[in-house]
Amino acid sequence: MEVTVKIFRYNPEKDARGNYVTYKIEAEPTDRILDVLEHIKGKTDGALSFRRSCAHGVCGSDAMRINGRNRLACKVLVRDVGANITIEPLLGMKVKKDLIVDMEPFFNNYKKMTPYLVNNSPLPADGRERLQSPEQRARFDESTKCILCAACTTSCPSFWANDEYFGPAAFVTAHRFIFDSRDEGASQRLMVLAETDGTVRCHTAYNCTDACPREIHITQAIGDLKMAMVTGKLE
Amino acid sequence: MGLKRNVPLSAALGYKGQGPFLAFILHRVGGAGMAIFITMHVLSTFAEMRGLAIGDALNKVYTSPPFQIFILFCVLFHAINGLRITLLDIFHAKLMPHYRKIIAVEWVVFILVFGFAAVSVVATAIGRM
Amino acid sequence: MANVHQFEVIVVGAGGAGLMAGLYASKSAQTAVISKLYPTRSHTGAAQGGISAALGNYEEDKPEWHMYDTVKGSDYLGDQDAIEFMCNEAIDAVLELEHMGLPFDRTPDGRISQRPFGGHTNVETGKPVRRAAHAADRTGHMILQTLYQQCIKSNVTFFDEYQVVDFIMADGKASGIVAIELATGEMHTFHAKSIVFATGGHGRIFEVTSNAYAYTGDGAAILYRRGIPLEDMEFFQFHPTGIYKLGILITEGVRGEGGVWINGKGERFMPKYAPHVKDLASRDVVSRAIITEIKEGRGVDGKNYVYLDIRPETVNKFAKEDGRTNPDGSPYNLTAETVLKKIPDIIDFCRVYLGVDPVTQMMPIQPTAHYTMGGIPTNKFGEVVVDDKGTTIPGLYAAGECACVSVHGANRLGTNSRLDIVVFGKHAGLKAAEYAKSAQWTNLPGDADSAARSDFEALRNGSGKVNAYDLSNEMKEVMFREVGIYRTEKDMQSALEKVREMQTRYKEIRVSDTGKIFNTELLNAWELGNMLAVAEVVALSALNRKESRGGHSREDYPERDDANWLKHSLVTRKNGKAEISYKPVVITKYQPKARVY
Amino acid sequence: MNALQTKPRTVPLSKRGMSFETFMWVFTRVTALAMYGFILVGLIGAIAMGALHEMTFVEVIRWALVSNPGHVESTNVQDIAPWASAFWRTVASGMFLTALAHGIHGVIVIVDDYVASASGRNWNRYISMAMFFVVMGAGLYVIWKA
Ligand SMILES: Cc1cc2nc3c(=O)[nH]c(=O)nc-3n(C[C@H](O)[C@H](O)[C@H](O)COP(=O)(O)OP(=O)(O)OC[C@H]3O[C@@H](n4cnc5c(N)ncnc54)[C@H](O)[C@@H]3O)c2cc1C
Ligand code: HEM
Ligand code: SF4
Ligand code: F3S
Ligand code: FES
Repeated sequence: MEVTVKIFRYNPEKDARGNYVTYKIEAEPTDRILDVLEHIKGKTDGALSFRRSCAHGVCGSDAMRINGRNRLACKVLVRDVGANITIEPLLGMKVKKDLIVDMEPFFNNYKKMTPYLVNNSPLPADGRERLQSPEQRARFDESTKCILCAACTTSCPSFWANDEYFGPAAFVTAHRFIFDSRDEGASQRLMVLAETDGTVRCHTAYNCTDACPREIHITQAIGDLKMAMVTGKLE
Repeated sequence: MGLKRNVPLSAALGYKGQGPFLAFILHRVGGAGMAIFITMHVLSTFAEMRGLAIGDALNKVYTSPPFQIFILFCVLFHAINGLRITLLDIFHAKLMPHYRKIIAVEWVVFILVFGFAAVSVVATAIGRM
Repeated sequence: MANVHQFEVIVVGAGGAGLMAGLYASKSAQTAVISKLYPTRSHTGAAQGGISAALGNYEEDKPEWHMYDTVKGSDYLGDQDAIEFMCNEAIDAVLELEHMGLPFDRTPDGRISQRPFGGHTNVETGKPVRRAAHAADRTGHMILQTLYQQCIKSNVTFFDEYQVVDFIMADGKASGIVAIELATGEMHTFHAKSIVFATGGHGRIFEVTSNAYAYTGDGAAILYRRGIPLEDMEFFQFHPTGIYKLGILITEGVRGEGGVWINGKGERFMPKYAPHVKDLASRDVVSRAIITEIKEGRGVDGKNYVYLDIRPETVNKFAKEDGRTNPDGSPYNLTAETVLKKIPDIIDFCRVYLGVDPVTQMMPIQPTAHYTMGGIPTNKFGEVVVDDKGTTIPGLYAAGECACVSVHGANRLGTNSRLDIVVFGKHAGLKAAEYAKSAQWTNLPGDADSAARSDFEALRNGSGKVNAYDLSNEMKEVMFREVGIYRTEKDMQSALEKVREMQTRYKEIRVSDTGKIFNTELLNAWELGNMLAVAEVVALSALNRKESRGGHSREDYPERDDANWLKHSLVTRKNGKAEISYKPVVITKYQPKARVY
Repeated sequence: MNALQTKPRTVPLSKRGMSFETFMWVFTRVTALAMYGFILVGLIGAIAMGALHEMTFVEVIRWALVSNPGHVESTNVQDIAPWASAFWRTVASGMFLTALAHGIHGVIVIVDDYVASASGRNWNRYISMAMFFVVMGAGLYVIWKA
């Protein structure tokens, strides 16, 4: 089928601002949007730039706005969006070139969450694993799925308003550790989450949950965090 | 180098969020609308009671049907949606997985109440004419 | 020469191997990790199944069994000293990951959960053993995240989105690397005492592949051009379970949970090929079985794919037939919930890309290019070894999929590469730091980046008669068809000639993007050069090896030939030409015997 | 097995992130429920006082929201006295103060969303607090003197 693809283009070395370029190409309904982009780059316009790596939705490289929503280009098929496709960079990040945005602030927010297991107690005497029941493990399973693609954070109206906001992806990371029964750093993370740019800036708009390619129930995870801050219970 | 990160309002409103995103926008419009209205309303009534004439002009605006419908929308949507938010926050573990259904219910309730109110405003307005 | 940096240890690549090396090297030496992708985008994150270690959390298991299975799996081409080392380190490696916070799935009594995986057995009974420690079907993702988190904790210095394009030697020692900063297009030179390559594999030289776009063999090609040999490049693993056409991997864990192979006639065909372990046979065996079924007309609808069936009713039916039991002895019984819980990501892939729900439908499957067994030759400390006498290049290390230790020999067992990257990444990092602490600084040549500069100039100034995208697709197609699962003299000869001819055409490429900032077209074109270099070595090594062994299956030489070919091949570039030499296989405990499952 | 039975994990109050923001988050929800309480009282009272015969739906809503005698002046209510009792003025004041605190804080939240600088956020608080007291004064005057 013939598809019309409208892509946001911005070349920092030439343009003062971005513009849209429309391409018409042949594509299979089962092609990924990423295949479409590769095709355009390979055949029509080599300068078109975007990030990608795994091509099947597990590395988090290619989050972008596809027909007005944040999606991974490698996880949306042409048949999911139809013959008119608009592709734009993520909102609320500096555009470096075409579909490539500046991810630094995003990773900085991630790093604010103490994103590693905190446990200063001695290891089990036999040197074996710290025990954890399947139920305790299940408690934070969802939030371990995050691939740091930034689809959620850049769909959040609070993040659009100001990028000091830690953003849902950072909260998912915090959730991953706070509810891990082996972790002892909950309190230090909760204190950070309680800052002005923390969880209070989440107004349950659910754009994040809707955008997450890993289907993490982000808003619910944020709810867990808010409740933990109020009640202190980490169950 | 790079483009600024600013998200213009048009781009923000153009984001294809789902029901909850719309609810968030309307909740904010409603809350801010009410806050402004209450402030104005209180101050103008106060001014009127203290013998200043500015209150009168404003009162005309308040009683005009379009404004009434607008402010009723703000109040009712904000109140009903606010209840939804509060309940979901408190019982989030149980309710959040069903957020789509809950919002659907919320719209039904809202349309009923607001419809009633709007009809009432219009009927009064016609009655006065 | 602007942009010169100095670090005692430079790690190239931030996948599992690179992060492990960086983490350990940084404990004692000043270290930087350079990666062309953000670390969390590395291909390690795609791995699904698990990481093997004889923890014995469900049933008895021993490192010796693990070693035996690995040796056997490698079709006796693996170096047994390295394999023994790895299998002994395995338990501590996995426990260390757990201590770092890796969220493994758990047994009811709170220990790390394990599942069976192709080729891993209880050597005494010959039955599959639960050896793969797993975290749902995203173990690789968890390893990558956990190691990255630990690097953040230890304040490791990262240069993200810097693509390494050249390796510098001085006085026969590693001296530095040249890298391009993607965001600016600037060339940077890094002066170092130790350099660890951990750039991953080159599976993108094949058309149907489970590998990431980034898998273009950069590390191997860079060193190869600088005269370092590549070992055992003919051995490339084709994974039996790729999603039809796309190549996306369905984890072997599906088979671990009891998934069954079904051909176009609706028959279970694996018992014919592997009467004991049946559907759980090792990868090369299953890949060949599938191709045989397809060739003999039993593919689905006459097409080149078969089904993998994880529907509980099928699984339970055959589990009953096979007398499969749970660890406590009760009959094995799979439920839809277990499927959903154990392989959520796979179910998601099938739904997104195929519109198929594995709980109620069979999955269309085709073998896909998957894993690079060969690579930069190293010993078990990650030191790069350039000949058959154990000569190393001071300061040069390699680990992970780009390296060939060789623990995988002719065929890698599932879950062993996770182990490989963790164990050898760690030791390469330790060795690199140790060496850096004792060694003197080399004199970095003043024009270190000139070669890289002229390479890139050439790509900008070619005649433009050839389109890089088309050339790349052509190479992939040729390699998959002619140097794929089943190989013949004629095909490989033809492939080799075509690849060489493509290397000439490659010089005609002209990159249309003239900018510097994120010029991905330029870098992709450069990567194509690497892939063509590696493809030539793969085709040449494969053509040269006149036997069938592990991942290398020749129709014209269907038997393994230990008399003539129990040796590693090395391809070295001398005066612009590829030359083959050999080195012996280290055999300690297990003498080669026929490999039956 | 014993090591598995971990103690319930609870973070003490001072260490769980009970900041001003968190507190106000709770406050917003508590006031939201409280306002429903006031509305309910207003509604029941209005019905008891015969609103169904004397007021339109919108007029009932207006009264329920803030049960200020001024809010029934333009209706068909015959006898304004019961509606203007001290009880109702107290209810109205309660509702008014709750709504005002909730609303002014809501405005602070909205502005904080967009203004990230420390000084901007401080100004936001000063101005909002000033507004709070001015409107509070005027509002109480209106409720009690009307
Ligand atoms: C789909 C899939 C499933 C798998 N499942 C399993 C499994 O279940 N069990 C198992 O044991 N193994 C599995 N494997 C294999 C295993 O994942 C890989 O072999 C292993 O992750 C390789 O790790 P690595 O650290 O060597 O490389 P990678 O993780 O790929 O890292 C390579 C790094 O090098 C960097 N790099 C590359 N080139 C350059 C350059 N020129 N300059 C700078 N940086 C560069 C990249 O940015 C990246 O950070 C699987 C592989 C795939 C593809
Ligand atoms: C029954 C009545 C009300 C209920 C149930 C209610 C509920 C809520 C809730 C739950 C919030 C928090 C939203 C969030 O955190 O995302 C909120 C915010 C807010 N409320 Fe109310 N509210 C009510 C009345 C009012 C009134 C009378 C005003 C005005 C004076 C008001 C002004 C605001 C404002 C300005 C916000 C901030 C909006 C935002 O952050 O987008 N509310 N309300
Ligand atoms: S939570 Fe989901 S959307 Fe957000 S970064 Fe992680 S994977 Fe992406
Ligand atoms: S979109 Fe933003 S407002 Fe909250 S629910 Fe998600 S973080
Ligand atoms: S390319 Fe990896 S997520 Fe899309």
